[in-house]
Amino acid sequence: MGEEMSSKPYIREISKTNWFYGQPRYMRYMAREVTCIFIFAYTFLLIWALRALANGPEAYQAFLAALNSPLGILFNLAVLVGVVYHSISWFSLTPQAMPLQRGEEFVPGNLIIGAHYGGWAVVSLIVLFLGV
Amino acid sequence: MAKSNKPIVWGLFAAGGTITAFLLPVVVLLTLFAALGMTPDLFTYEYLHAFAANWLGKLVIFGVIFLSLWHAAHRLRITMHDFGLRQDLWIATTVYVLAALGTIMTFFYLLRI
Amino acid sequence: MSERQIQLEVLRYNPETDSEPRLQTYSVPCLNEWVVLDALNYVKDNLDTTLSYRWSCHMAVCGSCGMMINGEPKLACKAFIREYADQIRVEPLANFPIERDLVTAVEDFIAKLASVKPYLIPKEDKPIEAGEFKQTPTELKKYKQYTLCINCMLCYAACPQYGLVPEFLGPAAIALAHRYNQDSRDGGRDQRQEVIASHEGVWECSFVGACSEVCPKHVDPAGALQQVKIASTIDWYKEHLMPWVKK
Amino acid sequence: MEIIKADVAIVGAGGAGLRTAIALAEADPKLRIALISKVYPMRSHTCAAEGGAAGVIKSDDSMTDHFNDTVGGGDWLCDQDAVDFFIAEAPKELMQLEHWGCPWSREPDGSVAVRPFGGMKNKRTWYAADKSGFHILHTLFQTSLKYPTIQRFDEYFATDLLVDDGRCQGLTAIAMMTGQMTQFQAGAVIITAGGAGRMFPFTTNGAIKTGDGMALAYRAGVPLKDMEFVQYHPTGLPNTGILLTEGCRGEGGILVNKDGRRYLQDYGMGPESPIGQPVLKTMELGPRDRLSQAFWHEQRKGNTVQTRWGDCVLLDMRHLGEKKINERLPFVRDLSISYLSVDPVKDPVPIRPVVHYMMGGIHTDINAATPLPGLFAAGECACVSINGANRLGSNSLTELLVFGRQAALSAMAYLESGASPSNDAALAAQAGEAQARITSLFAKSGGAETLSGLRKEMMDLMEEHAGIYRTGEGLAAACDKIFELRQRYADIELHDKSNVYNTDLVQALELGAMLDCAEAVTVGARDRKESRGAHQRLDFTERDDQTYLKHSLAYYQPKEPPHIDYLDVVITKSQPGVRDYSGAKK
Ligand SMILES: Cc1cc2nc3c(=O)[nH]c(=O)nc-3n(C[C@H](O)[C@H](O)[C@H](O)COP(=O)(O)OP(=O)(O)OC[C@H]3O[C@@H](n4cnc5c(N)ncnc54)[C@H](O)[C@@H]3O)c2cc1C
Ligand code: SF4
Ligand code: F3S
Ligand code: FES
Repeated sequence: MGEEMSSKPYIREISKTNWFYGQPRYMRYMAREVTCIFIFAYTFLLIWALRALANGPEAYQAFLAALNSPLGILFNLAVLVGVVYHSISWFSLTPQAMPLQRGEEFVPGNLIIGAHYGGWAVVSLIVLFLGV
Repeated sequence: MAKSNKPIVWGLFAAGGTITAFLLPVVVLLTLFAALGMTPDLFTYEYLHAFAANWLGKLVIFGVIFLSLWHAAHRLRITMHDFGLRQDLWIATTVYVLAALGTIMTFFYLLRI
Repeated sequence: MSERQIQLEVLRYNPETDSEPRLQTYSVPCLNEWVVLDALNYVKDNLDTTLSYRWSCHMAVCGSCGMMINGEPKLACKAFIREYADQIRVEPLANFPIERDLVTAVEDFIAKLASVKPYLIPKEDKPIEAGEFKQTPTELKKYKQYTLCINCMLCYAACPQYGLVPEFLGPAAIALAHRYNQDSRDGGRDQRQEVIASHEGVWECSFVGACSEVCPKHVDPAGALQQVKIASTIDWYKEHLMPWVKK
Repeated sequence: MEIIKADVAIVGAGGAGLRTAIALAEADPKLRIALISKVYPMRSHTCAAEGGAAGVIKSDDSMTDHFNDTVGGGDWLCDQDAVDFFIAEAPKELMQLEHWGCPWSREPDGSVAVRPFGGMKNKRTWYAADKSGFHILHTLFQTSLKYPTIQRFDEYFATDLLVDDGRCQGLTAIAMMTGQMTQFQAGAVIITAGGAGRMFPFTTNGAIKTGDGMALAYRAGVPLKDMEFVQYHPTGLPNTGILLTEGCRGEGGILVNKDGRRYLQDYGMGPESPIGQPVLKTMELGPRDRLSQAFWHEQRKGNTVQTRWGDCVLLDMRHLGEKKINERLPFVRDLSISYLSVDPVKDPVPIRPVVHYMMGGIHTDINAATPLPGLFAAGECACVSINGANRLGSNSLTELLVFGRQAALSAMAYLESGASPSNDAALAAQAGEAQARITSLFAKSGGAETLSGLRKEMMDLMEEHAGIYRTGEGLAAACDKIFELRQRYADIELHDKSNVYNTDLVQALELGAMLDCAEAVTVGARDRKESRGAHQRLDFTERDDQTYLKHSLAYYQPKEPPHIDYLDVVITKSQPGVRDYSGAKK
């Protein structure tokens, strides 16, 4: 036993930029997080639509025309995938964030998730019904 | 310990997350139809204008856009961090300013309808 | 009893002789019902007495034996050989400095646990002679899950935010604060908020959820953290938008 | 060498050590308390305790019943004054834990719930599902964080006590993370270092339960008391020794042999109680010694079930149903499924007796004081003699609390009585010697013995000769052999010569402690020529109150086996009688 202090902890560095790469759990998380980019972009599309709407029928027609393009289609498709992934991941996390205790027992997570899916379907059908 | 400024936006983030999860997929589906040239009723000028002219309609539109914006902005702030961009103050300011701009624009356009 | 030859790759590091960790492989005859800890003990007893690691209970309750097994944070005493192929890699828990072989530095974690005031701060004073604080099974159930944490630190090893920002209080410590906050006998939430609602507290969490996925005791720290966020947000709004509402 | 000065040094941060530390900190906020432990507090083996802690609380129970159950359960080897004190303090301590936040299981009206336990006439075991020890330990640890005067030395391995002027004045310990020897100077030392079940190959005890604390005191001249009494728990998983709590039977689980017969009725514990409605103090709720002995007889008769892991009997809990099992015994279910691939909801679980608890330990009086001034002990490492020849399940967790606190109060009283100042030079010299012993371990090379080899020999001896049933011949052989192992131990070589977290060194020191304890067990058992409680001799099958209604005291001798002395048992109101678990009297 020497008298010198021999402890010298070794620190494993992790990359600040690609720590998630190749780890399925973290990749799923990042996929969920980047849905926000689609949502962000899409809200600006909606704002653009509002502006056109405020500027009168011609402006709005121009907006629709611009939308009706390969780029517009591609954009909407990409956003659709993003927002659906967002919905699924969001619903699957709610029981953890907002557990429900009924009497002694907690409502099983799957039931809460199921209820959300149900609500999602209803909302979507109503909008479709009103909108189409 | 340093107080965090995150709870200010977090409430909007959470509410926005929920609203977008329920609503956006179907709305995006509708604009996708529009992009494909099969503009659904909702996105025809007359229908949408009538909807936005009503104060309740305005409120709904404003709510959806406002919450989506702040939801996305806040999450973007975190995501930038996750990608290794550590200038949190700058990033936060940028995304929140963007969201604020969007909010103001939405407000004024709605007023003009 | 079936026996299987396992190649156990172990990350070794001796601060007195090594400048960085290295992998060493041991060939271990394992029974199928063994856990990885049994294989390590076999190495220690028969192949290499210099291998260092922590363990005690061998029944997944003392929380000593957390390590990365094939890259996943696990309790070595609850990682069954039967669930792995013939090659198993064992490394010290991620996100913690390595002191020696599989032994990591845990002072940081312990200090964080202590910082959240993880003890009952009673709502009302009551002498022992006056008997127990009444608590119904429903009230007990409300926080019970969060009492099950064995401080194994697997959640810290799984949480990337802790890895990226070492100041982050982390899942188990905040879940423990939440456990006391949710206890019907407790009135100390305000005192704990100071630490857990801070920037390095719950707000460093981005709900990756990995902590709950690896938790061997199903504590669900991720859930606890989101609930803390909701409560802290409500606090903020109450304080700033409705200052007349006294907490 | 670093010197740390404290008023009180505590060796061990399990249930007993933490309770002691809190009591000290509460009593006097100026006291400097050093809490030394070879593992982080919450890793201590108290965390493994499942069933619960006994204390009279309900109106249908009484102190007298708890007294009689404990003394009878201990086969009248308990000191009855200590038992009286223990029982009176028990409910207060458990209530104190409730006030500190322990998540005790509850009745619908919000009061704490109690469950039946083996050998107890009434329901009096407080429990927190089947993780009672875990919750007690964590509650204590978390509560201890409130007190800044409790200075913890986690992962410090205590090696020697410092004794000068006829008083214990501190100890030496190795800081495991740096390998450096540290000298603790303290006005009083309290040992709370836990049990020694690891002397046996098949045990419910964790790796850290190696009798270090017992050996510390023993080598400093303090006798070990009643070491021959080693408790087997009747229900361990056959492959790992993992315990299935007595709570399984308390909740209504039954034991059957290969023919499905509830064989306990054949060993004086009948008549059969209805399935799922356990009757206190009979059949499955008999005491542990009797149940383990019954297993041994069944095995002899060929009535056990053959499994891959040897002979077993079956613990059947199926009739309890999934809901009750999940609510009361979730950990048991998890353990059985994980480690044995048997789900108690669907199948009976094979089990067999397993070494569990040391009734014996450091000789202390009712105040938790040892004969050496300045040295106190509490918890499983101590023997205040409330457990006698056989501990009743759920008395031990309570014991930690009651005597942990008592040790603190006694140490304070001792400090206040004004001990004279220490002779620093003398202590330093002793610490130097302690360090030199360790250094010499490192220096040795070419030793013929391996740690694991010696350890295995010791364990095999203990299993074969110091198990449920013992013979004079076997014990004599074991005594000789263990003495020989002690000498061979001097020849071990450490392969790991490094300072940082050297577990090779730690295991070597632990083996030294276990050999000392093992010798005290075998010599004590050899010389006790009677059968009592957990000590059963095939050559002396009767209890002999004439000669052996006495505690044995083993005194350490460096070059010879221990010297055994005897001490009268304190009897106040209960004269030795027949231990009756037939349920006939009710
Ligand atoms: C599986 C199991 C289940 C049980 N169930 C029950 C039950 O239901 N009810 C009941 O009443 N009892 C039960 N018991 C018994 C009871 O749990 C133990 O007797 C009790 O927990 C011992 O506590 P302790 O504080 O004395 O020791 P421990 O909790 O074992 O702590 C010992 C401490 O000493 C320290 N230490 C040891 N050696 C050294 C050293 N050389 N240097 C520094 N520190 C050292 C350790 O680090 C540790 O902190 C059970 C026991 C087991 C094994
Ligand atoms: S929350 Fe779970 S993973 Fe984290 S320390 Fe506690 S038991 Fe371990
Ligand atoms: S993994 Fe980390 S980011 Fe939050 S949800 Fe768990 S603490
Ligand atoms: S050894 Fe205790 S948790 Fe694995």
